[in-house]
Amino acid sequence: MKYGYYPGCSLERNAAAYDISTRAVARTLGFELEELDDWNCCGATEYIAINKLAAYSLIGRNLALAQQQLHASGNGHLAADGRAQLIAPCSACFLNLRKADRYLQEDAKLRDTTNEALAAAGLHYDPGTVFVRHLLEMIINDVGCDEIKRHVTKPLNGLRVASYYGCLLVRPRLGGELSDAEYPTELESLMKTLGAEVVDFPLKTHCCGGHMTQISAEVAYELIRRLLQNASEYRADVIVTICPMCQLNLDAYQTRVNQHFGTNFNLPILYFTQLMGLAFGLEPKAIGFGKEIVSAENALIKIQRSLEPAAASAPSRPRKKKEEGLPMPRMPEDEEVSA
Amino acid sequence: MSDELNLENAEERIGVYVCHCGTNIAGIVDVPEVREWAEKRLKNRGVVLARDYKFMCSSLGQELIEKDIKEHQLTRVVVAACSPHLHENTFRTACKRAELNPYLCELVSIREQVSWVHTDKQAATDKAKAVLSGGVERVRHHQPLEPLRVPIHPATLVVGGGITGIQAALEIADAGRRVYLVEREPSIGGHMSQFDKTFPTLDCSACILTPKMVSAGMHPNITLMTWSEVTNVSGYVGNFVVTIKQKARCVKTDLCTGCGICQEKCPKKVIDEVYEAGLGYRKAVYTPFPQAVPKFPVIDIPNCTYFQKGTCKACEKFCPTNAIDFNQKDEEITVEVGNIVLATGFDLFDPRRIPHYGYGRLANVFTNLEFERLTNAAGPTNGNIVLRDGKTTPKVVGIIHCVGSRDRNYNNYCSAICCMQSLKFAHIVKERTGATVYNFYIDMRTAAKAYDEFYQRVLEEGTLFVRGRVAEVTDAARLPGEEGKLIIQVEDTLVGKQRRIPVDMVVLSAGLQSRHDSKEVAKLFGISCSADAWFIEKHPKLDPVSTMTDGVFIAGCCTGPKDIPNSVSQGSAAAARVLTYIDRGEITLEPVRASINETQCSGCRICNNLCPFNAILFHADRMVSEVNAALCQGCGTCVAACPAGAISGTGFSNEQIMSQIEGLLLLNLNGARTQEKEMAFA
Amino acid sequence: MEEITVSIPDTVKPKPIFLEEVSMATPGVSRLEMCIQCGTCGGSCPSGADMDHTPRALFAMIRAGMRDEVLQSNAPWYCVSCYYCMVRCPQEVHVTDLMYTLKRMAIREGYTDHEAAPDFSQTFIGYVEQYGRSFELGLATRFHLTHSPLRKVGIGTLALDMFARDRLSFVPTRIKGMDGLHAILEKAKAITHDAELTGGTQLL
Amino acid sequence: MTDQFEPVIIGFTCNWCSYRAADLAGTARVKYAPNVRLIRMMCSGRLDPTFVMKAISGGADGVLITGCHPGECHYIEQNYKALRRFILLKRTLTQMGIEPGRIKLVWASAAEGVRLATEITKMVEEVRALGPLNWDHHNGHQPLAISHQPEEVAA
Repeated sequence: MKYGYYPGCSLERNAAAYDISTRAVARTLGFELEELDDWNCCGATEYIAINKLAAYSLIGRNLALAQQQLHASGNGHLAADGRAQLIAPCSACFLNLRKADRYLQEDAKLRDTTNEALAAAGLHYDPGTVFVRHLLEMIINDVGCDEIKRHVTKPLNGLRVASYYGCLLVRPRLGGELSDAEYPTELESLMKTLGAEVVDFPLKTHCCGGHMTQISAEVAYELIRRLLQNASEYRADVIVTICPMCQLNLDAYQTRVNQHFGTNFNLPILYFTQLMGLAFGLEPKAIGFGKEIVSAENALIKIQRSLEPAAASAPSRPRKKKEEGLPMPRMPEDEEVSA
Repeated sequence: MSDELNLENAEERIGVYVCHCGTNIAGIVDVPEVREWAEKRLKNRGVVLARDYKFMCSSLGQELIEKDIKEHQLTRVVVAACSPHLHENTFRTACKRAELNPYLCELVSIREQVSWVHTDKQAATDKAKAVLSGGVERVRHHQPLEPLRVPIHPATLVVGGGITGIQAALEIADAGRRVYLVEREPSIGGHMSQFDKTFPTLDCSACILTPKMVSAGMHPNITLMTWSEVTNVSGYVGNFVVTIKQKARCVKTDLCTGCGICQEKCPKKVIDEVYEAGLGYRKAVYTPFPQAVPKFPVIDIPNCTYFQKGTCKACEKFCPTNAIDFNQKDEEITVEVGNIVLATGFDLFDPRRIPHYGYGRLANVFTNLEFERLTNAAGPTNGNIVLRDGKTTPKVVGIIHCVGSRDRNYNNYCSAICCMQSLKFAHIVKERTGATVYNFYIDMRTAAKAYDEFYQRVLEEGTLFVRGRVAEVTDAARLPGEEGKLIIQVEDTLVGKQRRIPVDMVVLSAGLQSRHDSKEVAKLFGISCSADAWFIEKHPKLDPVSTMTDGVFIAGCCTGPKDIPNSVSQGSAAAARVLTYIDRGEITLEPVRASINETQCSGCRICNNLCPFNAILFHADRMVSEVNAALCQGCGTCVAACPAGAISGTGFSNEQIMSQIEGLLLLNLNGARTQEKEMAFA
Repeated sequence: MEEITVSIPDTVKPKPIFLEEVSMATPGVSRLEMCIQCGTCGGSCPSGADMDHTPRALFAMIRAGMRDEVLQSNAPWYCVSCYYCMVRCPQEVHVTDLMYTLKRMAIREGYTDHEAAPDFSQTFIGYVEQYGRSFELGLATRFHLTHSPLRKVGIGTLALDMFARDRLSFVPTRIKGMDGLHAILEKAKAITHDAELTGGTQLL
Repeated sequence: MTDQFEPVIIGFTCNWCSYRAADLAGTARVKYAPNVRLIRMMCSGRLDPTFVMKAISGGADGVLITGCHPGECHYIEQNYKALRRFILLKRTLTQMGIEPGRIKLVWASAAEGVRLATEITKMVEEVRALGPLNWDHHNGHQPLAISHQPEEVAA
């Protein structure tokens, strides 16, 4: 399988671990990522706040380049419906690209003016010709857990993982996202496939604070605190993320949050591709370990000692039907739980 | 062409009547102009007079037609007014009174199809002309017809044994007519039998329902068929043939005394997902509740140890009258009925679809139906309001309105009963536990007799109301005092601030939605469903319990969310409609039927397989096909298919449609048609 | 035949009322008119507690034509783009997109001189317009030097940690097609500017 | 109205679904293009291809055929027969050089007033774009004098 690849600014440096591990995992699983030539920043959540048309043109340039490059370089990148597939590992980039494509389709005026602007550089984009996908969604749906399982050589037995999605991959619903906008389960099933122990994490799609760390730190710190709090309540060893912004906020600002609230959280924040790499038996260094500010060493050690009994179990709610008390409603995952 | 046509039926004397319908039509269509145009331009098409009148359907309007028929010897009448589905009958009857065959009257719609849907007056007026001209051409080919008379079978099928179905069945049975009451579950009673109290009077649900259930069970004219489902329906109004599958009960009803020993002895405990809403247990052999009608239990085969493992038979061993019969098989019973009443009720919206309300994940989030069971003295907690642990009484309870209702992501409509139901819950919680109660609502809708007074009463009792749709229910504590609680996060829109309210118990007022299988049911009975899969009434205001399909009536929640009073009224209304038919003994049907001209029939048999009602039989001896008028439903497919043009469909003959096309295209006017077309859009 | 089509006419009125103006300036279909004031957005907002007006309240104020109060509100600037409001809204109002629209209007009409957020956005896109890619170090330092010099120490230590792990670069990456990108953005801004003059609300 | 080309479209409706959808559009005051003129039949299965021929030869610029959604036919399955005929008819007309866009089949249940209205307006615009049906009716010459009454030839 071949895909276009739009790493996005973060993956160049601060989220290099994500980029490295992604490429490594791709090699193991045997899908090809062709980086988009001379891509530019997607504008994050900032540009649209200043100038709509400029924001759409900025994103438009990437889409136009993708249309050119991917449709040119043959069917390798094309989905069944003939759209060129562009993979974005960063949730913000993913949403910006996906959303722009969608609104350019819906809003004729926006489309025409955006193309008018693109024309200034001899570019043009036909909305709907590029299928923007997030790395996680692609890996889950195209590769699939069964295939991934075949490559797991060092299962993450005993590692308690909190799966953190953040916002921009699951919301807003523009079509083709994960199973649910608030309680998706894809990342969990991936982690289970890797042998990890998935902890309940009610806040898994809550906000990491986004750019608030820069603008109004107190607001951001509180949002970050809630996440760390909730994850440690369920005795997670690591939080696994799918977005560089989430990783940065939870990782780099963890110490500041501790200072601010007098807490002592010590939760390594890792990219899901890094955990995949570990389970595939790749060398930690080769998949960006050591770049995290909150060290993942304990987590790593723990996997080696995977035979030892797992930590005391987390507070869990009565899910099963119990003779005393009233039965809980039947849930789809109940079968899974009891199994 | 028109010349020939003129000669052809030069003798036709057509009267044209254009209705203003107050301003409904006249507001957009220039009615006088249309009248004048018809008089002038359609003269040579047989129009001898054209009039316009404020309300053609008024008695004066009708008398106008009758007078003209007599004075001007009209042979055809065309009325341009509203949809034929509204007033075709009115004007036909008017003709009949004036001794003109009612089927020589044509009603063309210039209201629903012109004035109400167009805004450009000129364009609308021109279209009205074209539509009228189409009607005039069509009416020339109408044939005097006699309506078909069909005898009405005096028995009635009522589907659904909830309060609506019971009501309908009793009304009809009390009038001395046979009723087959079919219920899917082991007992009649429906949702109402699960409730504890009913708003706004707070009288005990069981106390008012049980007597009705009993009389339905005992009634000599009611054949009660529980644990049964309708599997096939054929025939038409007055003469339906219905097949009902009676599921194997594994209990001999003639021997069973309903003593209940089998239930006592049965070792298999099953969560009762239906009657106890998943909150309580029953046995594998069971009657859903003590007052069940009929009193006979059923064996739930998929859960019965004997059926699954081949051993047990405890019930059989202990049954004092040997009423258990493991060898019973499903039975198919066929009944003939003249009318059908559908009262199939509703399903509860599944709040698992809103994960951020936590139902199923957070133990102490309950649905409204679970809560009804919780408060019901006959329920799993004997009416004690406790948390999922079965013992702790909540100190703070939050009741959330509009769960899955008024929400484009789920159901876009208001479920009508939730506000009152939530107020009822608030009252009961206060009364029984003295707990603090919050109600979270978008709008308070208490618009019925004594409903708003009940709201006043609940306010008085000190229930706290927060105007805001709850954003989420979580157990992720954030602030002091939240640990171990459920936190309801909401914007208090009247304060304009976000609030987090810790509670012990959350009750979700899940909305009502159509039965999961209502689309199949609708198809089975030949009626139609709305986008939300509610059954569609013949007319939402004026004929709320009839359907487009004659002889099939609908009542209660299967047509949309309703409270008990409304459901009961509809049950009675449907019964009244059925009894009218029965007492009339026969009904007249549109004589829209196909007939084959044997001299033209080549015996090719193409039509034979086209007919879904097998109404066309083939006479091998004479090598011709013939239509059985009794079976023919008049769809006209065979007419269109006949290569020899030997089949004609009354009311919709080729001549009628062909000439209507000409009329609509104004080909009937002399002179170049293109000019007319330009005129039509001058 | 606009008047007799069922589709909503796609015409820009010369002087739209505030509600229409906000709705039109929002990409796609905003559905702002459909708000039933239920407060799901305000209840769902992670930073709702810090807002002077909840999104719902803002929408009511927009209907009331309270232009100044709305554009002075800090609410849009507290929006963290989590989109909870948007997926939960029972009327499918595009709340988050509307917040962006209000930010643009506030900036254009000079309501935000002393806000941190708009300056952050400005600084951010400043680098993007200069290099085609964002530049975290520059962003952090330049922004914080102008805004909260006190905090830059803290940021400084954080920055050091990042360096230690090679997660921060001193020099921004510059894309090859910078001239092209420049031309594109200039053109876009020109079009926007015209729209401002001619009241082409839909483009703003 | 403007002097742009105003097509005339003949619409065949089913008494049980699309005709009632049209009524519903009316009661709901849903606006649509006035260029369509509807004929009521008991079922789309009644549609005789010659009706369409007649309409087209008679100067209609387009023909709209409507019926119950597949599986929802009041007469069980007759709309499928309509579908079969439609496909055949469309092919024939195309061979005669008539743009396929001039004849359209739309399923509309009794509840889908808005949908019917939208479809009508859409089709009117499409046919308007195609322009008048390109043969001349002026000299009374009819390329397709299809009729069950030979003498009934349009003037």
